[in-house]
This record gives sequence, C-alpha cells and structure tokens, in this order.
Amino acid sequence: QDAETYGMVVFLKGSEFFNWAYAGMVDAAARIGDHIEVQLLGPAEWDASLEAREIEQLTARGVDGILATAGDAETMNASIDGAIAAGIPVVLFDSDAPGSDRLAFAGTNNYNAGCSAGQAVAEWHGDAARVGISTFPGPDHLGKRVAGFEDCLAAAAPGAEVVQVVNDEGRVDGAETAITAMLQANPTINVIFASHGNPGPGAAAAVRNLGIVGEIDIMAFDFGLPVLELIESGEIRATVGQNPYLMGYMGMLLAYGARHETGVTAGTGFGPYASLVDTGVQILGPDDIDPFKNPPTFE
Amino acid sequence: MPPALEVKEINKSFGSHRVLHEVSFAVEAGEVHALVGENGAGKSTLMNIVGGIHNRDAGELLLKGQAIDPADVWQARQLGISVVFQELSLTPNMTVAQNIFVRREPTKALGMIDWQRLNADARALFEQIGVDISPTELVGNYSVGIQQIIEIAKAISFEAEVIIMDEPTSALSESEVDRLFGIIADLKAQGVAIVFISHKLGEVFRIADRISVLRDGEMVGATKPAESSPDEIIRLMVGRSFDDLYPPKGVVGDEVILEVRELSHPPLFHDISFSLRKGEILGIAGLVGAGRTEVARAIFGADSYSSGSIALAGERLDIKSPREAIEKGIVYLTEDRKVMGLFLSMTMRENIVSAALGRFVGALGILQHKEIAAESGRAMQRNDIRPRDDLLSVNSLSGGNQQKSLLAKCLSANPKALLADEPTRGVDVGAKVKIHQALRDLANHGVGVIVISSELPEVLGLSDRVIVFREGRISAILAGDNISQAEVMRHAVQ
Amino acid sequence: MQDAQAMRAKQAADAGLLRRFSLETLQVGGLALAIVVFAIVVQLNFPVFLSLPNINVMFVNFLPEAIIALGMTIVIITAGIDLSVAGIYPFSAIVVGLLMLAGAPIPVAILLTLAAGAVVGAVNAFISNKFRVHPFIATLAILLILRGVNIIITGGSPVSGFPEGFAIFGQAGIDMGGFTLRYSVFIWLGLALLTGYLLRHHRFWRLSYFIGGNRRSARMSGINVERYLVFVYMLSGTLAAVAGIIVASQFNAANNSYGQNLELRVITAVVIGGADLNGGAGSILGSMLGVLFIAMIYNAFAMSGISTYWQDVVVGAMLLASILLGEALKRRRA
Amino acid sequence: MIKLPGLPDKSKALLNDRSVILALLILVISIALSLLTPAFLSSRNLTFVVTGMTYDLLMALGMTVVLLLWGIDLSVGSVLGLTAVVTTMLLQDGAAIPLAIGLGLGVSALCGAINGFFVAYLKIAPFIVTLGMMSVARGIATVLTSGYFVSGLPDAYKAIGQGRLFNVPYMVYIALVAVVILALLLRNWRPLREAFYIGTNPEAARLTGIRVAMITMGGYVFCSLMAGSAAIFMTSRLSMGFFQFGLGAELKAIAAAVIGGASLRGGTGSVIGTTLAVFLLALINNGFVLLRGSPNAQNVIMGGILVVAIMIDAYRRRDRDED
Ligand SMILES: Nc1ncnc2c1ncn2[C@@H]1O[C@H](COP(=O)(O)OP(=O)(O)OP(=O)(O)O)[C@@H](O)[C@H]1O
Ligand SMILES: Nc1ncnc2c1ncn2[C@@H]1O[C@H](COP(=O)(O)OP(=O)(O)OP(=O)(O)O)[C@@H](O)[C@H]1O
Ligand SMILES: [Mg+2]
Ligand SMILES: [Mg+2]
Repeated sequence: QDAETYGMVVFLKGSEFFNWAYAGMVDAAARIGDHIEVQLLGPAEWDASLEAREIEQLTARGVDGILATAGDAETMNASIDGAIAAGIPVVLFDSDAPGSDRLAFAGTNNYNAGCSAGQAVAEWHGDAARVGISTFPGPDHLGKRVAGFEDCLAAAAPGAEVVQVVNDEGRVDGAETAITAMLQANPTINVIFASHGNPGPGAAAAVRNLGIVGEIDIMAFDFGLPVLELIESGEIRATVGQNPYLMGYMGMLLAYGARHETGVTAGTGFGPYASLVDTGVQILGPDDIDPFKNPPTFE
Repeated sequence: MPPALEVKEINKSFGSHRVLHEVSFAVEAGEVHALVGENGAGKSTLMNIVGGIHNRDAGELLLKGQAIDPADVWQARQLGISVVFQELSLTPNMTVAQNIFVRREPTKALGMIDWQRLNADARALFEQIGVDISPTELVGNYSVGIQQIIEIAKAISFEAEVIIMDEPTSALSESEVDRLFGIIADLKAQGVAIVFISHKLGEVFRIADRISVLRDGEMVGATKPAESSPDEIIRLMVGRSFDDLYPPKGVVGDEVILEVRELSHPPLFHDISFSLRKGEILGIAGLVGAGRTEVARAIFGADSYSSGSIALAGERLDIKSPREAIEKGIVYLTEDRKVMGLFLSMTMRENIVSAALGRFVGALGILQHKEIAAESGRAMQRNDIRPRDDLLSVNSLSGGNQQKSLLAKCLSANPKALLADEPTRGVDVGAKVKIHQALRDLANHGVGVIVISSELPEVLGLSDRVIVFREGRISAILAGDNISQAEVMRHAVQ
Repeated sequence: MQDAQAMRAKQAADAGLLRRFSLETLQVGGLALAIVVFAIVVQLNFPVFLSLPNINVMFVNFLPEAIIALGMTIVIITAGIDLSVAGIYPFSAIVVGLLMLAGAPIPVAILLTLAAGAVVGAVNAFISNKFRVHPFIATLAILLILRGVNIIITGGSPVSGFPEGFAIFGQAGIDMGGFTLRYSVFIWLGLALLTGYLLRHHRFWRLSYFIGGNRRSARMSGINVERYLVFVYMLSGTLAAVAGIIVASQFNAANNSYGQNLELRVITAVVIGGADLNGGAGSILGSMLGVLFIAMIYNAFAMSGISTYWQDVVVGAMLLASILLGEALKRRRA
Repeated sequence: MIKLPGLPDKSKALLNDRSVILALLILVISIALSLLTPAFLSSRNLTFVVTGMTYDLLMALGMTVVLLLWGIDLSVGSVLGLTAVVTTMLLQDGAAIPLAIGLGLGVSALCGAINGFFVAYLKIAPFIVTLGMMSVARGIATVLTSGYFVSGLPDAYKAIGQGRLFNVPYMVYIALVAVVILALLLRNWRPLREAFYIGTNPEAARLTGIRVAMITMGGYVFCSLMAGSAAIFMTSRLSMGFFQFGLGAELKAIAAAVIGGASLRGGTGSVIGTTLAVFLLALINNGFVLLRGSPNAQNVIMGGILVVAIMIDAYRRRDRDED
C-alpha cells in the first residue's frame, strides 16, 4: 500500500495533554496499518499564528490529513480552509475552529469541561462553596473553561461564590505563590479550581504551606502524573479528565475516513455521521485514575 | 575689525566643581593663538564649549563680533568653527573617507552617497596636506598617530574660519609635527584663525603668535613668544619655575635585567635585539608606526611573537600573558591610558592597586582592605596625585593626574623592568617633571626602565642609551655623546 | 607620509584570498553557501522541499520576522536592541482590527496603527535616551506593558471579522496555480529593497553605522545621537506594526497570543546574518538570508517528520555554529 | 545629588545609594499594604513571600555576577528547566539523592562552562551565546521528557524544599546564607573584586594581569549553578520535574539585577541591591493578589514598575556623565 502521512498540529507542544492526544493518533494509525506515518508539529508557546504556519507547511508538503487543535477560535480558519481547498482533510480536536471549513471536531469543548468542574464543586459544597480560581490571562481556551465553571456553578448552587481569580503565569511555582497569597487574603475559600494542568500541584503546595491540608478541596485539570499522585495522597480531591487519547484516536480515524471514501461516505466528502464527536468529560477521583498512570511514550 | 573668535567671561561648572571662571579669550584671523595650562586647567572644556560639546553656564561667544550659541558640534561647524578633539572623533569600523565626510558626504539624487566622489575628495584632501593615507581603509586599521592625522584632515576639510586644535601633536612624532606646522602655516596664510593647545612648549614657541595661559580655570596672562620665555610661561602655568626638566642621569650597572634576542613578528617587527641594564633608562625613539609599541606589547605577553627569545635576569622567559609577565616583574605602561590602562569609572584606589591585588590577599583570596588603603595612600603621596582623595573615580581627574595614576598602578606591581610607552602623553610640564623624576628614581633603585616616546627631547633628556626604530627594525643604538637630535632623526627617517 | 603602515596595509591586503573580500561579503557569502548546501541536502531527501508551493510557504511563514528584522537590523547596527517588537506586533494586529470593527475605514485604521507602532518606538527611544538605560531594559519594560495591554484590550479573546477589502494585505494574491503568491510578499520585498538600498547608500541612514561604531565619536562628529535613535526605534516600531497588520489580514483575526518569542527569532536571524550586537556592523541582505535560513530549518522539520522536540536544539546549535563560523572567518582574515 | 534642603550631607549620600532607595520603597509599600489588608503583616504571609522569591533570588544573584562582568545570561531559565528534568529523572530511575543532585548540578555547571567558554575564550557576544544555550537547553529538556511531568520523587528529596525549621522552609535559610556569603565575597574576595575590573574595562584588566578569561568563565558557571540550585529547590518543593520550569525566568532575573543596581554595561552590581529588588518585586506581586488586583493587569503593572525603577535611577544618576 502507498505510504500516507498525517500530521497533528498543537500549541504548547510537549504538554502532557497533547502527548496523550498524539498517542491516540499513533495508536489509531498503527491500527489502520504500517503504511500510515504520523508526525507532531506546533509551537511550544501558546500562539495560534504559529500553528497556522504549521498547517500551511503541511499543506505545501501535501500530507494526507491534518489533525489540529485551535489555539484560538479564529486565527487558524484561513490556513484550515487552505488545506481543505487543497484537498487535505482537516479534523479539529480538543479546541474547535467552528468558523472554518474543517470537516469534523472531536473533543469536549472547553466551556463544557469547565462546566463539569463547576457542577462537581456545586455537588461537593452546594451554596457553601467559596472558590478561588488559578488561571492566566490570554489563552482563549482557559477563558472558556473559567466561564463554563462560573456559569454552571452559579446555576447549580446559586449561593456559591467565586471569591478571587489569580494569575499563575502558567507556571507551577507561580501558582504556588499566587494561591498561597490568595488563601491568606481570603480565609473563607474552601475550593480551588485549577483551570489548566499546571496549577494543581501548585495549589497543593500552597495548601501544604498553610498547613490546611484536607480543609481545602482542589479541583485540578488534566491528569499529569503529579496530579494523579496528589489525588492518591488525598491532597487533590479530583481532576477534570477530558479524553485526549480518544480525541487523537477518533481524529485520526475521522481524517483517514475522509481520505478514503467508502461506499457510504462517497459524495458527502465525509462520513455519514455528524461532524461533532463528543469525547466526553469526566471528573476523576481516587478510584478513576488507574488507567492514566502509565502515560504512553513514543519516539 | 572684531577678532575671528572671542569668548567673554565664560563660567562653567560640572556639578559643584567649578572648571572655568570668567574666562575671556580672543583669536584673530590669520593668527595662531596657543592656549596652555596645567592638566585640568580647563583648556579642553573651554574649547568644547566653543565647539558645541558642552553648554556654558554664563558668558558670551562672539564670532566676528556676532554673538553665537552653538547647540552641538554640527551647528558650531556650520558657523565655521572646527575642532580637532583631544579625544578623537573617529569611528573605527568605517573607512577613512566616510569618517572625514560624515554627515556631509557628496550625494547624488535624494541623499544617496556618491562613493566615487567621496573617496576622490578624501584623496584630494590628503594630497593637499601631503600625506599618504588610503581613503578606503578602515580607520581602526591605522595606529593612533595616523588617526590623529586623519582627525586633523577632517577638521581642516570643513574650510572653517576658526580651527581649534586640542593637543593635535600628542600622538605625533617630530616629522609629522613638522608636516602639521606646514599645514598650519598654509591655513594662516588663508586667514584662518587657529587655537593651538599643547603641553609641548617647544612647539608652542615655534608656531604661536600669541600665548594665553589658563590656570585653575582662570586666564592668568597672555603674551607674545618674542616677549616671553618658556620659563616664564611655566611660571604662569604652575606658579613656579623648574630648574631642569630632566633629572640628572644615573649610574648604569653592568648587570643585564632584560635581554631581548632576535624578536620577530612579521610584518610588524623583525630581529629586535637589545639588552636593558639594571639602573638604566633605555629610550626608544622612532616615527609613529615604527613598531615600538608592538615590540613592548610582545615582551609583555599582551601580543604574541613569531620567533626570538626574552630573558629576565638571565632566566629565559616563555611568557604567554600579561599576568605571567607581571608575576615575573615585567610591567608595561600602556600608551593609551583610557582604552587600555585605566578603569575610568572605578576609584583611584582600585586603579592603583589593581595590578598588585595578589600582594594584598590573605587566606582563600580574601582581600586585606586596610593594607590596600595604606598602599594606595602611599602611592598617591609618592606620585603627587591630586586631589589627594583616593576614593574619587578616575573619571573625574585631569589627564595629567590620570597619567600619574597609571604610573602609580604600574609601580605598585613592583616591577624589575618597566616598559613605559609614552609615559607623559598629554601631561603638563609640572606633571612631566614629576614623572621623569619618578622614572629616574626607579632606575636608581635598580629597576630597568624602557621609555618609548615620540617626543624627541624627552627621549634625549631622559635616556642613558637610545634605541632608534625604523619600519619595525632597530636602525641604531646610541649611547653617550652619540645621543643627539640629529643622530636620532637620521636613523629614524633614512 | 611615506608611512610603513600604509604599505603594510597594502601588503596584508594582498596576503590572502580571504582579505580580498570585506568581512560583510564573507559573512553573507558564507551564509548564502550554507543555505544552498542545506537546501540541497534536504531536497535530496524530501523532493517537495524546493517545490514552488513550499518555497512560497517558507517565505510567507516568516514574513513577519523578515519585515521586523529590517528594523531590528538597523537597531542592532546602532548597538541597540528592540525586544518590544514582540509586543508591538500583536498590539498592532489587535489595534487595526479593533479600529476596523469600530467602523474606521481601512486606510484610516492602517495609518493609525502604523502611527501607534511609531509612537511605541518613540517611547522606547525616549526612555532609553532620557533615563540613560540600555535599550534592552527600556524595550523589555515596554514589551511587558504591551503584553498586558494586549490582553486587556482584547479581554483575552481573538478579535475577528474584518471587512472584505482588508484581505488584500495578507491573504489575497496572485493565483499561481497550486499556490497564491500573496501581495504581502511584495510589501516585504519592496521594504527590504528600500531599506537595504538606503542603508547602503543614503547619507542619513548610514549614520547608524557611525553611532554603533563609536557613539562618542559620532556625537563629536556632529551627529545628534539621541534624535537619531528616536528615528531608528520609530522605524523598528513601524515595521513591527506593518508585520502586525499583515498578520491580522492573513488570519482575518488578531489575538494577544501572536508573536510569542518573536523577538528572539528575529534577533537570532539578524545575528546569523552577520550583525554585531556591539554595533557598527550588519546588513539587510545578511539579515534576510538569516531569516531564510531559520525559515528553512523550521520548514525542514515539517517536511522530514523528525520529532519537532529537536527543533529548539537544532536552532540553538545552528545559531552557535554560524557565530563560530563568522568568528573563524574573521580570525583567518585578520 | 538629590537636593533636599536641611538634610545633613551624610543622608544625602545615603539617598544616592540604590539599596537605600529600594529599602525605602519596600518600607513604604509594606506600610501601605499593612494598612490596606490585614492579611499582609502576618509572619506567615511574609514567610511565604520570602519562600516564593527564593528561586528568583538565586537566579538574580547569579545574573548579578554575570552582569558585573559585562555579560548577560539568557539561558538561566532553560538551565533551570534542564537541571530540574535531569535531576528528577535520575531520582525516578532510583539514583541516590546526592548522586542525582550532583549530576543535576553538574549539568547546569556544564551549561555554564559552555557559555563561559564561548564568551571568555572565543570572545563571542554573550547575548548570542546564551540565546543559543537557552534554545538548546530547553530543547534537550523537552527531548528528554517528551513533555511529560516527572514525578514519583522520594520523600527524602521532597524534604529539601518542603522541610522546615521554626516553620520556615530550609531553602529560605540556604538562600539567606547564600546572600550573606555572596555579599561578603563580592566585597572581599579577590576573584570577585577582579570581576569589577573586568566588567569596567576587559582589555585594561587583561593588561593589568587579571585572569579575565578564567574569571569570566567562573562567572557563567556560577550563574548556571545558581539556576541549577533553584531547580533543585523547585523540584523538591513541588515534588515534580517539568521541562517548562524556569520559562521566562531570565528576564525576571535581569530586571531584578538591574533594578538592584547592576548595569548592562558592566562593572556595577550589588548583592544587597539585587536581593532588595527581588524582595520588592515579590512584595508587589503579593500585594497585588492580596488586594485582588485583576490578573489581566499584572503584566502592565510589572512593566510599569520597571519603568518607574528606571526613572528613579536616572534621577539618582543624573549628575554623572555616562558613555
Ligand atoms: N564631563 C565632565 N564631568 C565632570 N568633570 C569634568 C568633565 N570634563 C572635565 N571635567 C573636569 O574639568 C576640569 C578641566 O578639564 P579639561 O579637560 O578642560 O582640562 P584640560 O585643561 O584640557 O586638561 P588636559 O591638559 O589634561 O587635557 C578637570 O578638573 C576635569 O576633571
Ligand atoms: N597591516 C597593517 N595595516 C594597517 N595598519 C597596520 C598594519 N600593520 C601595522 N599597522 C599599524 O602600525 C602600528 C605599528 O606601529 P605602532 O603604533 O606600534 O608604532 P609605535 O612606534 O609604537 O608608534 P606610536 O608612536 O604610535 O606608538 C600598529 O598600531 C598598527 O595599527
Ligand atoms: Mg584637555
Ligand atoms: Mg606606540
């Protein structure tokens, strides 16, 4: 069979989350056959304009399909449309670019992920929830998560309150410093919501600093190993698990499906299913984390 | 007719330090007016005010009777005042022609430079003043002496009515000085007014129509050379006179301290052999660019050499860095104190002890500040450095005192052989006498001293023997009665 | 003056082949050679590499860097540095977008944005001149401020939905069959030729070499260094704004995330192109080749599928290698 | 001189000292914060402010020495990341703690030695050398971990960063000791005194017999080692290694050193000044959170502070002629 190449384009390349997604893509490709080659591209920074460059390069190279996650909802539209126009199927995962001509989206949208966390917190504390949020300004997807969290918390527990939002500068140690200060300024806080993968361990360190382990519930994001460890030790109560592996896996299948039209899909340009594939979101507690303890590795 | 340039009752202070006080001064068209004074008297400051570098605090500038107020160098030049700065105004990474005509290059349409005309103009300029310098060579590839000449050519090229030359000869040797004086004579004939600043009174008396003396920021007298004498000028400058500019010669021992054999580093120098004896001052004369500095730097380990040998007190040395040289007792006093000698923003104390820190360390390399302070105090005293406050930064000193600090720094390293390159460059008479005396004292204490100087009288007056360099080779070694101006020049030029 | 020195200078000039060329020629030539060799090696392994569409992508991708490098080259020649371009770039993309969304006609929005870039540049120079701080610190402060401002004025979400006609600056172009040759490439080309020519031949522009070569001498030669630097930083700011406008048009969107580490990519390219951070040396041609070289490295990763985790290592190593090469040339020649 | 009528000369001179200005600023801000929020003036809060600034402090101290030498080190953040990754990966593989720390610090020293070699012996502009190292070190950290967090560190290792004496983390004591020792050495130790000469005029320093190359090299190694030490503290305190640790730290370190009195033109720098500057920045950050400042404004505030610091300093220096 002729060799085929599929590329995955992410921002924050190297983050554990996208490694899981890429692992899903790698596994799906292997399942399809040896002739499928995959590659991971993208900036290590959060910069959607650099992602757009990678899509253009893959288009010029003439790959057989592209999986991409949108650093923001608008910037990559033109390059995605360009790839589609060149006959290359583009599937988005994790963060969608709904304004583009992309064929499909596999993922949980970030608003919904935040929403699930908000609902869980409402379940934990009801109207008594006093929440501190750790995030950093700028990235689109973080803004959506925080908005989802706040909306759904308010809907489920109208008496609950988001007390303060701090800037962790995207760093673990930055989160520790900022959350320590926040907890001292607001002794009423009983929940911390970490809007991305890094502040979870930082929040745990902050709680440890103040000697109030067990008094504060931490809702982390993603399932990096340090977060899993802290869930096991009880320092983090739960984490928002999206399904990056499944996103990559589904995305690969969708792209491959679009490339190789079957009797069913012929003429539609795409499969006989809706273009949105929800990979779900799950709040992971101590009992749910075993499957994630051995993250995939690849060359 | 009003004078070409007149300054009236100028005052200037830097911070709380008063540098000029009610200074008035005038130069007529077609006149060479020399301005002399001790280091730090305020000569450069006065001329920098005229040239648009500094603002004055009070006073008036008149050009042909018209009040002027140049805000920067450019405006001063437009007004017809051009300055040969004491600190050259050249940029090393640009060619000679570009440097000379910066900001007024001949252009074609829309301000595009006409390169051919630019270089041709520069060539014509050099032809006019009779020097052979390539317009397309980078300035940085030329030695300080040539750069000095380029700076002069640049100042002349403005066709100004007033040309101020601030120590234009400090890096020139005799024959270039002669050439410069020829140029000055031409300018005079064209009716240009020239202010000539120099510490070399011989030159001043040769060229000046009038001499004004500045002392501690005040004008203390103006006179004509014919009606005065160097002694009188010195008295005006310093407040006293000197019996003798040079100390008596010493007793030279037989013991050889430094032996240099067939040192070569083509194309800079070839087959340099000489020996320096204990208690001797060995002068090295030669034209600018003869390679004297290169040889000294090679001996000191600052630059490499290709072949030859160096021995100190009979022991053959294989020195690869200045540090090793200093450890062995060879110390070099650099000709360019600002760029390569001093740490301008640091204190005098830090400068003076810099080459001798090794003497003031205790266990684990911890410095002994008390002893450092004592040593620096002694050195300030011994070398008569003023003001006598060793916590001032060297920046704030006059040229002469900076030069004395440089000497103090070299001496605190306890040299066995001192290579002094232009030890009195830019230094006033009083300081010069003191530096000469210090060098002789050093020799009398058994140190071997080499003095490289482009000032012939200094080499002659100070040295026990004189080596003459020509184009990177030794052309003569003169001793005793053979040491004379004529003899040195004959071997230097040939 | 029948001076030995001039003779020596002439002798040495004839001494070696290397000395016949100016340092700049050597450096730029060396870089050009490296680019050719690199291109051939990649091409042999990945035949798409030198296809027209891919070459086009290579150019277009690094267009912002290339345009900003024009200004950065001059800044570096004057012995300065401008980190703020990485803030001005997204800032101007956002500003031009917000202005258009607020109803400003396209030309007005663009002119105002260019002016904003110039003003930021002037502020850089003002801080650095007036408070006598190194431009590194002044432009760093402005970079931090702009990054914050960008988040505040966008609220963290992308700005998008610009009027049709705006596409001409970054998206539209000539259809070459298989790819579009964007008009923005011509904007870059025009700016590069113009600045390159002026920097080589124009009396005023050449002063930057004097200022970088020796600032004190420049001042004594009658150059108003402070005022000149205002011009230089305004130019750099304006060019960063040009790049920002182009990118806003290209993506039909603007976001505060644009331009992460852009300043470092630009400086790297300019230095690879032979500019000296100590001032006094550099050329537009060299800088453009530097950008091209980096663009090729990034592109080669996309072509080859080699793990892009290695990208940082390779770019860093290339930077060091090219500097070493330049240094070796300098020494051989001296 | 700041002209304050009625003040004796001595206090005027004091006002010209950067450290005194910083100390005054710190005092003013502290008073303001304690009036504005009760949470500020607790020993607990202040302890955490000091704890949180430890990493920045170590790196800023290293940077001070490099700036003193008329250099700059853009690679410190990446070296921190690389050291963090190497040390924690070794621990994860079961290496003994001293060995892992030793090798981690060895890696950081190696990075510094490479920087130093290029700068001191090959005479290449430090900006470029360390920019290259910044890219390479971060790249290697990425390649080594493929982007994963490194976890599963032994408890004994965590104790380095998490352990406390009198309720104050060990690492605070260690950092304070480092400050005191370095301050003393910078005044009294020959190689560091010589660093002032090198930074002021490298060529003159060489002709004065100072080992320019060796000391310059030492400066870069020291700077990297400080980044490496910060990595050890950070990984043990947070119980994890991550290739992105230290991202952007170089700019913070440079800003702190410069606010503290170092110059990018070499020859000046003060340990006390740098320490106070780091403390000032940490206080402002802390106050920002305590007063519930909008996270969006934080960058603007930090940039603004840098500008204000520049202005204050220009005022202090305004009588002196530079360049
Ligand atoms: N920019 C400056 N800031 C502070 N003090 C200065 C400055 N320039 C000169 N001075 C001081 O002004 C005084 C006069 O200096 P000036 O350079 O005019 O002396 P000079 O007569 O030219 O001496 P020399 O013969 O050594 O060149 C000196 O004491 C010097 O230290
Ligand atoms: N190939 C060359 N090209 C240009 N300049 C050269 C060349 N070779 C040597 N020189 C210059 O010649 C000079 C050698 O003369 P140098 O200045 O050392 O002589 P000197 O007798 O000490 O003169 P001075 O009186 O200026 O100290 C060097 O400074 C160098 O700049
Ligand atoms: Mg003078
Ligand atoms: Mg000489």
